[in-house]
This record gives sequence, structure tokens and C-alpha cells, in this order.
Amino acid sequence: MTDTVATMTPLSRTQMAQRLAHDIPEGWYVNLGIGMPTQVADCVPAGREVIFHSENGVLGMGPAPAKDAVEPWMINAGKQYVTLVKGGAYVHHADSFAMIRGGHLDLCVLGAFEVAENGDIANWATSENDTAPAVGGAMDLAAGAKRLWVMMDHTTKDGRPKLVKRCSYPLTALGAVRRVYTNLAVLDVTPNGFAVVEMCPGLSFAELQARTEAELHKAG
Amino acid sequence: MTDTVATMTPLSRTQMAQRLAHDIPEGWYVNLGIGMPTQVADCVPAGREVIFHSENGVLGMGPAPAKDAVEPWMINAGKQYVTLVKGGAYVHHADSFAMIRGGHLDLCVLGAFEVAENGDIANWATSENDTAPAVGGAMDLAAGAKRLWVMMDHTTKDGRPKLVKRCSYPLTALGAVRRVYTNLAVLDVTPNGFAVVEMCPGLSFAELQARTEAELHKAG
Amino acid sequence: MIDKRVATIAEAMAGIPDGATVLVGGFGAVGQPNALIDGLIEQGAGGLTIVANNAGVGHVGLARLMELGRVRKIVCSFPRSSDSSVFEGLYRAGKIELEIVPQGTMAERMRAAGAGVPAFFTATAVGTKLAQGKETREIDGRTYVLECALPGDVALVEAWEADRWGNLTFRQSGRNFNPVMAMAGKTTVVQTQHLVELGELDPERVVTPGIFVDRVLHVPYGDPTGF
Amino acid sequence: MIDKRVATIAEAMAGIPDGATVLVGGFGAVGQPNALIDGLIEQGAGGLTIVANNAGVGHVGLARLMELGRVRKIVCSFPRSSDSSVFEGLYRAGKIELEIVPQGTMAERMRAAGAGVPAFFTATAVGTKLAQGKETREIDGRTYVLECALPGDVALVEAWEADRWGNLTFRQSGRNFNPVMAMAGKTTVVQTQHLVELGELDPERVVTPGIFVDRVLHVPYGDPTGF
Repeated sequence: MTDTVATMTPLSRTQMAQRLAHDIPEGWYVNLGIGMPTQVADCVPAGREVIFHSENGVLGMGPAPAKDAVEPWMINAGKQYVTLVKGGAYVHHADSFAMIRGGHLDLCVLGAFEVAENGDIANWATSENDTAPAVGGAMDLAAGAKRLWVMMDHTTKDGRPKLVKRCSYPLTALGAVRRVYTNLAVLDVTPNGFAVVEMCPGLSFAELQARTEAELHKAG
Repeated sequence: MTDTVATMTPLSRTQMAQRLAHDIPEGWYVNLGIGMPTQVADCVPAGREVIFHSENGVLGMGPAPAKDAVEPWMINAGKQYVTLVKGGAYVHHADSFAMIRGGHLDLCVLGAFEVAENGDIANWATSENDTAPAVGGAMDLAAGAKRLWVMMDHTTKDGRPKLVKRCSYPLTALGAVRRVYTNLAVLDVTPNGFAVVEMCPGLSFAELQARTEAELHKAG
Repeated sequence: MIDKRVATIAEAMAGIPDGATVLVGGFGAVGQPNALIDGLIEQGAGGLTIVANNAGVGHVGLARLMELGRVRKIVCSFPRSSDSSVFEGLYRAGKIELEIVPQGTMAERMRAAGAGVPAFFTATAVGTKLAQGKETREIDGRTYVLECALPGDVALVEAWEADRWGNLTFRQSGRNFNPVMAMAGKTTVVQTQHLVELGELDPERVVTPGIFVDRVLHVPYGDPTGF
Repeated sequence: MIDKRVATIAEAMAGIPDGATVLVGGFGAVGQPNALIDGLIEQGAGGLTIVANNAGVGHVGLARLMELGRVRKIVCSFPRSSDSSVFEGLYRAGKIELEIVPQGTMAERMRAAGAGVPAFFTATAVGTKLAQGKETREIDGRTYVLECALPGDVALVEAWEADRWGNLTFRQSGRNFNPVMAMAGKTTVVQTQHLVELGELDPERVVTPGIFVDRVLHVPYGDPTGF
């Protein structure tokens, strides 16, 4: 399954971020998880106002500062230096998570180890035997945001599918994922399972299915 | 029972307020209920810093403004114009009541219709048939403050006792009252019932008992 | 460009349906969104549930809305005031439903709605008639009553300053219920004394971030009068 | 005169007993009360339960406190970081207890402790191993888990400005857990970058009113470094 199909190039991370950012409408309040999703912020089309939230009490997060303009009191949930845009505001942790848990975020984008066809997501612990996994705000975000999109590679580095029938890793939330953006496809989570919205050019449905444990459907 | 004892003059409201204010130590955070207790703020001995809280989000409430210095945006829970002292702050209603309900107020002083010897207080509805009584913040204050003191006349206008065995009016809170300041006496609520701490000069214990339904004890 | 400003009271009130639960900010006259209440009177929705600290004064504002028969139920802590005769008349006539809630429980129930908490335990009202019929539980030796979240379909809020993203500040004791209701309203409509440019509000001083706000109407009416 | 300022770290730490639950503010290095943590190391209390977002980095601060065997249990959302080897070593050796809590649940549990809410329902963690053994309930068609308040005997907090009444402001993302922990701590100890005169803080801009604060120590250390 890890063989490269001659006519197909998987999306790069930047392309994945661009593809996802394309689908975020103006005016949405969005939280981007640590890691791969963070890049989405830089890919929002110019002139489109999207407001980014960070768990540590920053609403209206802007891009990373220039090296000589770092503000040491201004970090995001990934503990990277960030800026605040005009119109941004600071709140404390309970208020920040009230935004998340109270359903005020239009979108959260998380990375994941696995997404199941019923929308379950596993993204915080790599095994049941991982005795001290770090959950951070992932469970709050997955359960709280109006929509959860996942951004991840379609398979693991060694080619195992990450879109599965049922998650084998410890769950982050039940039935929360609405859409998945991978390096091979965009898929909606529907009552019937994964529906393929879009595929990487040059990739066939059968080839995508071969890289996916769960059964794929064509989007209506 | 309403006969005046020749040698005894009940405390005036101002004297009651002064007596109670005398017992508030420096540094306490205090909420004064609407009506009679409001006057306590003006009676705190000069130089003693006591911080007054008002339910509508004012911490550090100061005295009423001069007539020509009224700030129309600055009222207390009794909807009277007030001022803010140096060091005061504004909060919203949920934060204001977090101070009350979270046990952060050292003292609340309320008026009451009745106080029972077990510390029950009734101060919000005049009868079970009062179908639209106004509770305001009374139940939050009675249940939430570290201590509840009651300031009220010892008897009703027509001479009925207000310190009772069991409240007959609808309750505000169970077992909440610690101390009662009346125009005749200061009484602690103890596991054994009301203990008389102090009486109005010229009043005998028997005369006080005659004006009280609950059995009185002498404070140890 | 995100622009939550609306130009007219009709836009501010658009889409409020019959039967809606409407949270109305203010404590007494201070921080009370009078222009929005008048707009609601004009707009016509009926069968409303109103959540407000008081049940209206005189024959204006909330009292007028009730007098017009548009309020099915009121949820408040202090139904009586110097002149709450409209409410009292309707209530005695059985034409309006009343839910009395302790003021702090009311604030906390709305904060809970805004924070994703469907129910919580509190010591307030335990053993009183306001807790009758409610679930109680002993936790660490004290008895608590279970209270549920109080969300609004709409929140009507008054602010001191607002920008086009809906960031808000309030003035002195005009803050009161307004930020809490902004959190709890599915659609939050704000009337503001001052409209400022984006970036003018100090991010450390914003009380209600725009995420809790949907529409902003500029109503520079001046100082509150009367109670 | 109310004066919550203390002159020495010893006064700031006075009376913290063995077995205390200590809430420690900050997110990464930002808003972390390093001087107070060092003071706690110096002070000597052991058998502590530490509540903090992380489980310490390197061999300083919280990691040092753990390394000295003074921490019985840690409650946090993110025990692992770039260098959390002290915690991990102790944990593998069975020498420290760990309670992992979703970050928002942790914040809300402390806010609840400060607001008189002993327990509340939340959707976070439903169906996951962090909800195992906890009471669940279906409310309006959704399943929630019951979480209890998380109070501290002591809260260690970093502020940007403070006055002698303990009114606090914070700097940018240094706000994070600090105001919530200040509410939840029975005794709240603050280290502040700036001490200001009473009345200097704009009452509209105070984030933590002094009612939540017990002791204020002036620690003008400058900018946070490292994570």
C-alpha cells in the first residue's frame, strides 16, 4: 500500500493547509491544534478575515513575529511566539475554554492518530499502555467546537491506514469529526461513513480505498 | 410585651448600625443587604479599612455621592447612587456572585422577618401565599458568605417576636445566621440556640426573654 | 471584512421568532438596552420568555412588552419594584408565568449556558421553596441543589464601547448581567454608546470578546435615568 | 490599613503545611510564578499535590520540587514537554501519582471551586478513559460527565501589576490560569512584576479583584525565558 502511484503526488503539508484554509469562510472563529494544523493560519486567502483562538487565552492570534520583534509574554497553546491582531483580546483560561466548551468556536482543526468512520477521533495517547499521555485541550476542543475537522496524513509513515472502522487508540471524543483533510483526499464523515469529497489529482477511488481501512463512499 | 420599660431606650437605627459596624474588623469584605443594613457602611470607625461589595458587580463601594457629583452609571444593589473607593473594581454579575457563592465574603449583613434559634432565616417572602415575592440576591448571600449577621428590630411593629423557635415565613436559608443585632440586644446563634452577648442598657434578661419567642441563654 | 454593525433597529431585531427566550441585560436602568427592548416591541414577536433581573417598571420597556401581551413567561430574581403594576396585574390574572430565581443562580445558570455546562450544583436556595422539586445531593457533608443552564435564543445587551468585531467594554456598574448574557445568547445583539475603530480597544481591557457578539447597533443615548 | 504586601519570600510562603494542594499558575514559562515555586522549594512543605498545566521542565522549579521528593501527586493536562524527564522518571518508578485532566475541565473545575460550585456536568471526555468511573448523565439528548470542583489550599500566581489590596492585572498571555487559580486558592499568594499605589489601577481594567488575593510579593524579574 505504500507504493507510490506513478501519476499521483500527495499534497505537501503546505498544500494540505492551503486546501483546508480555502474552506474556512470569513468570520469564523477557529482554533488550530498544535502541530500540522498550526500552518493553516498562514494559508487563509488574503483579505479574508478569520479569527484564531488559542487555548491559553488569546482570541485574535496573528502570525509569528519577526525575530527582532518577539514579545516574550505572547505565546500560543503550542508555546510558540505569536502576535495579536487588531481587534484581539486576552482572557483567562476559564473564559478561554468557555469559548471552546460553550460551542462558540465555529471550527477546530486537530491532528489525529486515527479517525473512525463514525466520527470518533483518537489523537492524544498512542496506546492504552501509555500511562502518562498529554491531553492538553484536545478533548475540550473535540467535544466543544461547532465543527471538528481533522488534518493528517492519510496513512502512517509505515503505510497503515489512519481512517479506520473503529479507533484502536484511546479516544479523544466520540463522533466528533465532521471532515478530514489528508494528503490524499478530503472526506466528510456522514451517517454512512466516510464520503470522498475530493481526491488528489491522479489518484483513483480504488487506490484511495486501498489506503483506507474504512469503506469509502462517493460524496452525493 | 410592647410596653416600654421605663429605664430602657431601644437603640435607634443609627445606633444599631454603629454597634454592628464596631464589630467588623479591618480588612473584611462585606456585603450589606438592602434597607437597614446599608447604613452600616457609614458607621465604620474612621481609619478602619473595610471593603464593601454590591451584588451588581461593584467591589469597593463608597458612600453616596454629593448631589452634584452623581455618576449615573454607578448604583448599588439597592439602586441607590454610590461611589467607588480607591482600589475598587467592577466585575460582571457571575463574577460578582462567585465572590458571594464561593465563600469569599467575610460577612453579609441582612435584614430579616424572622430568625430561628437554629440559624434559619426568613427574609424574602411575607407568606406562603405571596406568589410573586422578590428574592434578589438574598439566598445567594445567606448561603454563600462566610458569616451572616442579621440586623433587625427585636419585634415587629405590633410587638410580635422576630427571634423564634422555628420560622413561619418561607425560608431564605437553613442554619445560616451567626449573630443577630437588634434594637434591644446582640445575640449569637449557638448549637444551644440564642446566646445573649449584650443588651440595651436598662433592659433585664427577663424583659428581653419576654420579647423573644425562642428561649434565650446567657453567653458563656 | 467582518462587520457586525447593523444600521437599523429592524436589522438588529431581524429573525427573532415567536416563542423565543430573550435575555435582557441591565440592573435597574443602568446597562439596560432600552433601544433594543423598544425594537423588540416594534418587531412583533410574541409568546416570549424574558429573562431579566426585574419584571419591568411603569408602562415602558419590558412593562410595555408585557402589557401588549407578548410575554408568556418571565424569569427574574426581583419581580417587584417601585412600579411593577403591569407585571403584577398580569400575574394575578394568570396571564403571565413567573419563575423566580435567586440572582446569583440566575447569573451562574447563564454563565453555565455560555460555558457548555448543562447543569451544576449550588448551595443557594437549599431547603427553601425555590428548590422544591429539584434534585439535591450531599457533597462533602453539605447539601446542594442541581440547577440547569439558562440559555437564550437572543440576548439584548448594552455596552459602552464596541468595535466591528463586537468586542465590548462596559461602563462602571453598567457591566452587571450584560457580559454573562452575551455568553448565553445564541444570537447576541448589542446596543453601544460608542462605536470605535478595530484596534482602538485595549486588548487587556476588553470585557466581552467579539466571539460572544453577533450584531452591534450604535445608540448613543447618554446617561441612564430613573430606575 | 489593609496591606497584603509581604516583604520576603518566607512571609509569602508562611504556613503552607505538608500535604497541601498547591495551584501553580502559568502556561509554559509565561505567567509562571517562578520565585514563589523556588520559595516553596525553600520552605520545605512535602507530600504536596501540585495542580499545574505541565509537570515541570528540566531540573528547576516544579521539576526540582518533584526531584526533591516533595510532590505526592500532580494534577495536570500536559505532563510531557520537551524535557519532563524528572516527572517521567518518578512516575515510572511509582513515586508520584498523576491525575490527567483535560485542560478546559481543569480550568472549569478551579473556577467552580472559586464560585461555590462543588460539581458540574461537561461534555468533555465523555466516552474516553479520562471519564472512566465517573458519573454520566444524558441531558437534552447529549451525554455529560460529572466533574467536581478543584480547590487549592494555596494558589501561587504571577501578576503584572498589583496594589496593596491585591488587585491584579496580567500581561498578555501571562493571564492564562492565574486569575482562575486566584479564585480557587484558599490562600492566594501573588508575585507581581509591578507594585502600584492603591487607586492607580483603572477599576475597569482590574482582572482579579483583591478579594481573591491574600499576599503580594514584589518580584520584578523581567521577561519570561524558555519554556
